[in-house]
Amino acid sequence: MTTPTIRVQSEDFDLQTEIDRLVAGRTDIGAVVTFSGLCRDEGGSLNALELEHYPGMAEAEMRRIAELAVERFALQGLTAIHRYGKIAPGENIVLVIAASPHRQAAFDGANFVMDFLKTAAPFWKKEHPKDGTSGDWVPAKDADDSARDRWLTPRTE
Amino acid sequence: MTTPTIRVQSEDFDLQTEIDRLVAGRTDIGAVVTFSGLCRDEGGSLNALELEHYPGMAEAEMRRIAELAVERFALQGLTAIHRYGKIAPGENIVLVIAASPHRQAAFDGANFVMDFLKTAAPFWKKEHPKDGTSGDWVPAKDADDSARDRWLTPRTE
Amino acid sequence: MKVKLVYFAWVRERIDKPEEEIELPAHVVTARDLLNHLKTLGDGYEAALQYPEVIRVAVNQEHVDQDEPIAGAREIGIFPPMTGG
Amino acid sequence: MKVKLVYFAWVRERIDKPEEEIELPAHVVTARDLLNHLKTLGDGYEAALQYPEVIRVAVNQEHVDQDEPIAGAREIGIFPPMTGG
Repeated sequence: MTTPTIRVQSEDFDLQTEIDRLVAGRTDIGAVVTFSGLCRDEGGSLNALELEHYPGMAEAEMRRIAELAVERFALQGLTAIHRYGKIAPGENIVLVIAASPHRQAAFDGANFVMDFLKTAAPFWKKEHPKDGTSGDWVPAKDADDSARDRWLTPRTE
Repeated sequence: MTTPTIRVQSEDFDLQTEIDRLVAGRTDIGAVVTFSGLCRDEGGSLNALELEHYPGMAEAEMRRIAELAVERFALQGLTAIHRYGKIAPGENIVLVIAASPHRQAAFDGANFVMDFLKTAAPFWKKEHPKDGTSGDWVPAKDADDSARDRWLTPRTE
Repeated sequence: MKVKLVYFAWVRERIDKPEEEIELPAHVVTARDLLNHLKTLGDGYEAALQYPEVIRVAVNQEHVDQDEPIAGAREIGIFPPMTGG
Repeated sequence: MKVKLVYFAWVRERIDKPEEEIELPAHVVTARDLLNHLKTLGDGYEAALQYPEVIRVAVNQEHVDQDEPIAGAREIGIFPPMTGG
């Protein structure tokens, strides 16, 4: 079975480099879908987000989710990278790459991994405002639970 | 409204470069989804695919589809690049990038563009086998029409 | 009416030219009429347009249904179902 | 039984330490029992665990429901709902 690539790192990543690693030397992959999540600053008041994680468990949860996706969508390759530490607006936070012979499985695989990663991987975001005040922890969103739960209902696809 | 970037070219593309162009200087984009379609060689018998296109109409159809997606999914950015000419197994054929504040719209936008691009953009693939024989034109797939048609049914999302 | 026809993929190969200008007979009103007219022009056309229902037509670089009139067309594209992406 | 507790995000900030080892009293059987026990250890714990139903617990780095027993745990993680991705 395909072994997912899982990394938790403070450095940024390069999408093309990560895709090249996944498809190198192969000619059986027809579709590659990537999701990258970026640090967003709606109001222009954010200096950075600080990403805290549970070392060891973060990698283990990401691997567990990735393996579920590989099996469910018969993926040929899966990469999941999550950054930690301070991340400025506009910078990358997370990357998921799913590869498959056909496009819908690649879309679904990447989408599935993101939905579970949001709700199960032990990462937390704290806001560091530009004004130097002590920022808030980003609250969890019910919408993220709903997005995850659609994968748990009986399959109609 | 967001103006999509549309290109039809023989050269390869670099995903990170294209994403950087899309998000450069912005801090309001939270989610970027890319789809890349690669030349696949199932049996090991393919020397290359040759992509023929209808110059002018190819760009126009891609732009029309891209603009539909930008409006329907409220995308912040959309790039669609399609290559033509001879493309070897493992190489890129097509790239779609969709950017949005939130992840589902980015997934849906890229998925929508691919489904319509497959069935409406005037490109045709011819196989060039390794054995030097004159290859076949790739037949259109009913599955591609079905994939497109799911966007035409009354919306339940 | 004179019109420029452009052919692609196996339609182009079978007709054995990428484009041509033809004079449209008066009885050719719709895209379907045009395909049926072209079929009478020789073996290559006959082979290319053997199953006209699968052929796609674009007038001035926009898809049209075969029952649409082609009056006013400057350029008509004739090609098989698309297989890009 | 001695167990290592690790705290994250605002749970860590309110308890004001990233980790500690504690001796578990005999009446602490489930993850929920543990949270209720910790709440009695001082103001920081009280503030961190004020709404124990929102708190997530991991035993040996795996998520558990609060009614699961924690016997045999070497490390217990206690943290708010995750907000990564």
